[in-house]
Amino acid sequence: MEALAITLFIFVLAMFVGFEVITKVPPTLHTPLTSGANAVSGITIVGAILSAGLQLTTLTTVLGFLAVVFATINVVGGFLVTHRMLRMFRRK
Amino acid sequence: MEALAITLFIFVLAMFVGFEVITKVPPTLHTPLTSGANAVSGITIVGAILSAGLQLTTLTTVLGFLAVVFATINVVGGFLVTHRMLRMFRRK
Amino acid sequence: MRLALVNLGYLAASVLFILTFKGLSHPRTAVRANLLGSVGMLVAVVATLLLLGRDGATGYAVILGGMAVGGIIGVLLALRIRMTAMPQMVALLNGFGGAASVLVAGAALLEALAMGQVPSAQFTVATVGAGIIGTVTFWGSLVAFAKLEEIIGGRPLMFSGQRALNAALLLGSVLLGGWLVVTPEAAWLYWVIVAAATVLGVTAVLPIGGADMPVVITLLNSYSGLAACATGFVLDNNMLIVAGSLVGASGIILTQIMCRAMNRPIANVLFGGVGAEVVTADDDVYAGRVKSVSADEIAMVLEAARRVVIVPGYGMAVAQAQHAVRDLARLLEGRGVEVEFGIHPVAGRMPGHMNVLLAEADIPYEKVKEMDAINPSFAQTDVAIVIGANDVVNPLARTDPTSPIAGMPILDVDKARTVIVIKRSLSPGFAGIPNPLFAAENTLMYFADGKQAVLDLIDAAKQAA
Amino acid sequence: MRLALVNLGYLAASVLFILTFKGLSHPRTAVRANLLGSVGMLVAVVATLLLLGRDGATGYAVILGGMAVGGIIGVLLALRIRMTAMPQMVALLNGFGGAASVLVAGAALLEALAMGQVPSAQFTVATVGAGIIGTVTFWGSLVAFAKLEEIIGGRPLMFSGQRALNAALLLGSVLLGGWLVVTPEAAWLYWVIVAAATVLGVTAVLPIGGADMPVVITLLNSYSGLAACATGFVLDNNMLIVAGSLVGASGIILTQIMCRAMNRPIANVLFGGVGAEVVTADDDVYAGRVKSVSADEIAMVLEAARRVVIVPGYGMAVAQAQHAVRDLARLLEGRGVEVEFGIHPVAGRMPGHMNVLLAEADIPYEKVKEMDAINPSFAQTDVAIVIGANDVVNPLARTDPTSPIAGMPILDVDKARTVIVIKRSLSPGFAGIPNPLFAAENTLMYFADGKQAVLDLIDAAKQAA
Ligand SMILES: NC(=O)c1ccc[n+]([C@@H]2O[C@H](COP(=O)([O-])OP(=O)(O)OC[C@H]3O[C@@H](n4cnc5c(N)ncnc54)[C@H](OP(=O)(O)O)[C@@H]3O)[C@@H](O)[C@H]2O)c1
Ligand SMILES: NC(=O)c1ccc[n+]([C@@H]2O[C@H](COP(=O)([O-])OP(=O)(O)OC[C@H]3O[C@@H](n4cnc5c(N)ncnc54)[C@H](OP(=O)(O)O)[C@@H]3O)[C@@H](O)[C@H]2O)c1
Repeated sequence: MEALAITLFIFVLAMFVGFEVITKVPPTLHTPLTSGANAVSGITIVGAILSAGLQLTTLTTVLGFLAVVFATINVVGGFLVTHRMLRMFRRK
Repeated sequence: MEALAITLFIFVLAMFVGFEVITKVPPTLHTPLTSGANAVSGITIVGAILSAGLQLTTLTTVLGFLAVVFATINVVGGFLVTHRMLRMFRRK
Repeated sequence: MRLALVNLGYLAASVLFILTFKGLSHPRTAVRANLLGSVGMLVAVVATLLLLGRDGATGYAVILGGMAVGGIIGVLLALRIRMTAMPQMVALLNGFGGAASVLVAGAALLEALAMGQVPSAQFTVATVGAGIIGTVTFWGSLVAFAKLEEIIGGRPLMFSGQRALNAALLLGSVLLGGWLVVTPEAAWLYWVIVAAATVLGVTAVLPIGGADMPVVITLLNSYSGLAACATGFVLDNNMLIVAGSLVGASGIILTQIMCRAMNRPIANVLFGGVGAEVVTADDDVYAGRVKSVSADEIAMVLEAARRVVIVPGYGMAVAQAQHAVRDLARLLEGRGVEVEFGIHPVAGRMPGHMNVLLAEADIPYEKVKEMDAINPSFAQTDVAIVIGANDVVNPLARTDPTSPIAGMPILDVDKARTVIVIKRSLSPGFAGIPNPLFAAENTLMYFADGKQAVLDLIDAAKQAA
Repeated sequence: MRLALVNLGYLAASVLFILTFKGLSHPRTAVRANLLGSVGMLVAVVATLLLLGRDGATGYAVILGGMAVGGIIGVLLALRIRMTAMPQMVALLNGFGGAASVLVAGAALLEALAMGQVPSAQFTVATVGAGIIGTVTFWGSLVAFAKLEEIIGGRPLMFSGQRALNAALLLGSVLLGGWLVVTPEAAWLYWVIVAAATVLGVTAVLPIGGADMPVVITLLNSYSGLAACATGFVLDNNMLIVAGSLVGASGIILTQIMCRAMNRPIANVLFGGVGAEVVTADDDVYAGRVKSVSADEIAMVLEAARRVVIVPGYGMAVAQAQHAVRDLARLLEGRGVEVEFGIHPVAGRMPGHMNVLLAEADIPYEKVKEMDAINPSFAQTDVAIVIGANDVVNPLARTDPTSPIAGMPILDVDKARTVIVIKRSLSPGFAGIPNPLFAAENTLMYFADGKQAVLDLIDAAKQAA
């Protein structure tokens, strides 16, 4: 199959998985869900690493570096703050 | 990405969708679920059509023809019998 | 352009299949869901014909011929089948799906060779997979069908060395498959593998008891999904993979649910040979304590009842008593009695079996309650009518840890004020064990065929009024 | 071989992300789920480094440097933030994610050109998408952050022609994007698009009121997911698409939930400018009917109570009163009073806001009930203590169809025998409307800062005993 068709397939399937799984998250955990989802959205770090690492031109390297910084803040901050919140949820 | 990696991706995502969606089917509908799933498994009709239509050798054409017959029984019989069952479920 | 359309069609079909399973989550949306599924199949077929057109295929007559033959057979099967024979029907259709997978994978291999290609490892591995799984599905389903239709005996057929033989057959097929992967031009190997898998399919299912066939069928159902997946890997078609995975997941989940409800691990179902020896009714359990009553006596008990729970089992399916049961329920409701139905997850011979029969008799699904919902209400129930159920109401499951059904959750009918049990004799159900419920203080037995018994009861009740 | 490993890594990371969201379905599994997510991220990073190694990259120092800088900032931010400031924190992090998408897409475009490739339409469309969505996310999130931290006023900033300007900016960016797709070698266009999207991000969020920021944040959260998806289309990376879709779905679902709970369509939130005019407390509603009481009087009421429900709102977060509330609950429980917490879906300023604060104060989540679970119990409740909540307990939602909160389901505290409301004044909550609950027959008002009020109450209750 063509590349775009495949990517679309994956997008649609992932959206279904997302909707099914996330509608099961209870309201209690909606704040950690937001910050956790936030952390996951830092996955663009993958693209940032590629740009920073390839060092094709000075400009792309600088852009890549900045992207790595921003994405890392997002990832590290997001998972850590979510962890802080979740650890507080205790049973009786 | 390589072809196999992509196919695996799709397989894994589809399995997740399947598990999430199907665990929500209530016991009342488990018999129609079985027969409906059965009908969907007749999707191999696609491969059967390709073999029957290409007519590459007599043998593959015969195999394709038989496959079309079997798969069509599965599809038509499956959806129809499921429809018969489901139509019976009525509200008060 | 044409290819883009085809791919879009395949994507649309995949989405429709997902929506099919999603819609089955409620009786209200289920009919539409099934229609969506058939539309998805139509889209998939049309897209494939479009794809063929590009390759300048000539075999449209063959295709249409095959679809016509298959379609007619499918319609006849679907319209003729009795609702009580649903397990057999599913088994048969399932087998046909498996057969189609085997033929498609074989044809694809021959085509690749005829076109002078050297099939990739992914291709041959998937071909072998589709061949083995599909063949086992086909023959296993046929044996299951024959057992359920009582063409062959339901009793497990065991002989010594059976497991060793099956293990050898499986290993042999896999090894032959490895050979085929290494030398893909030796297409004849494929048919040897199919032959080995044929023997395996038969000898693997023969030793399983007739009452365990439903588990076998759902398991084979999930196999047919996996076979479709494998075909998808062969043809590099994502839609096949999505559809196959959905079916595979559904089969696996249902198998798990059944095994959990019977409190038996899947290995015990497949290799345990349960149902081999039938323990005859134990005199210690019943001796002198069974109260057999007449229809008139039951009518009197029902006269005083304000809440009645009806618990159907496999015997209701055998007797085809669902319409009579519906009439009884309506008669009671007409007199202001609250009537509900309690369904055990493995009552009957396949999951949801009783629900389909009650739906056939036009009983609204709001009155049909699952085990966990109905159990707390038995203490407030005046009369529990057990019709053709046995194992699913056997209190031994709670009390006797050595019993084959130990630990299986049951319907607590014994908590009702009076229990009326309708069956033909004291003979045991599928598990082959006596049932102390029949000798309980508050139990009245009515020995007769299920349908006739209910009809007699209705007459008696009408006369009493 | 290396590529296969990389792909396997990406697949594993995708599965780990799915399991992250699956595990968030229960507090018991949520901590582990979040850890799984971070492991997934680690796997993804390692796989990418492996991929780079194949291409003989040299920039490991740049990467590690960037990760070190970002990591330190991230840790500091995460450890320093007060739990009450969570909405701001999420906004800020979200903005950074958007910025990263913009930079990555821009760099990828430049790289493709530098390598002399002619980018495909899929590539440039996705680049433009990532650029616009990412930029709007970044600037929108910064404005939301500034409003929540009260760096700029929370009041909606509206000027005439605003919507026309925003529409023009969006249209302009898209047209420029079309131009870039046609002439991909004109990379400068990308930065013009980013500039236009910058203005758009600011002017789109400025006119939205401070209290609506949570909706904006979750919406932007879903945008940052979609931006990641777009980046995935740019880089042809399936893992990015999976992760981005999950985040996108989560944002969309949460936005829907909030809008439904406020009974306002999303368009009204984004373009309605709600919160612009604050209706001052209506004399007709309150005049002479508000009963203000002292801590001692409340202590006496609590003395007689057997069941107390505490309903926190935004004011509890402002006052940071959650620990004091916990102490009050424990004191009451120590006296045999049954204490539960009732949480409205949009209490506070973000979904689940109150739950996090109560969890921070070590209140077990079993005692924290959702609206539908707690509402039927108010009739059997002796005292409902409303602390810093206003709109979510306003009966006008039920009775006044012209009110801005008409139709929003509320917590039925007014059904309790006595209602105690703790807030600083009669001033309205976010919706800017008076609350007849404060003047109800069975309501007692205690005017004070939330935390101090609860501490005083504890003292009074201890003395009374
Ligand atoms: N549902 C599933 O998915 C599934 C799958 C696998 C196994 N199973 C097994 O099947 C069993 C189901 O339990 P169950 O209580 O429904 O059935 P059961 O335990 O098999 O008992 C059925 C009873 O119906 C009676 N009966 C048969 N024909 C009748 C007729 N014409 N009129 C009146 N009664 C008749 C039989 O007694 P008489 O001969 O005395 O009349 C028999 O005792 C369980 O052991 C379960 O584990 C179920
Ligand atoms: N949760 C979400 O996701 C979300 C998202 C968007 C919008 N909203 C909106 O936010 C509102 C939330 O309702 P709510 O009842 O929680 O809050 P609210 O209606 O905004 O009322 C909060 C009350 O807390 C009081 N307060 C403020 N600071 C205080 C302090 N230090 N001590 C004591 N009281 C204090 C205020 O009264 P005083 O000034 O008199 O003290 C105010 O009336 C709803 O209108 C909802 O639609 C929520």
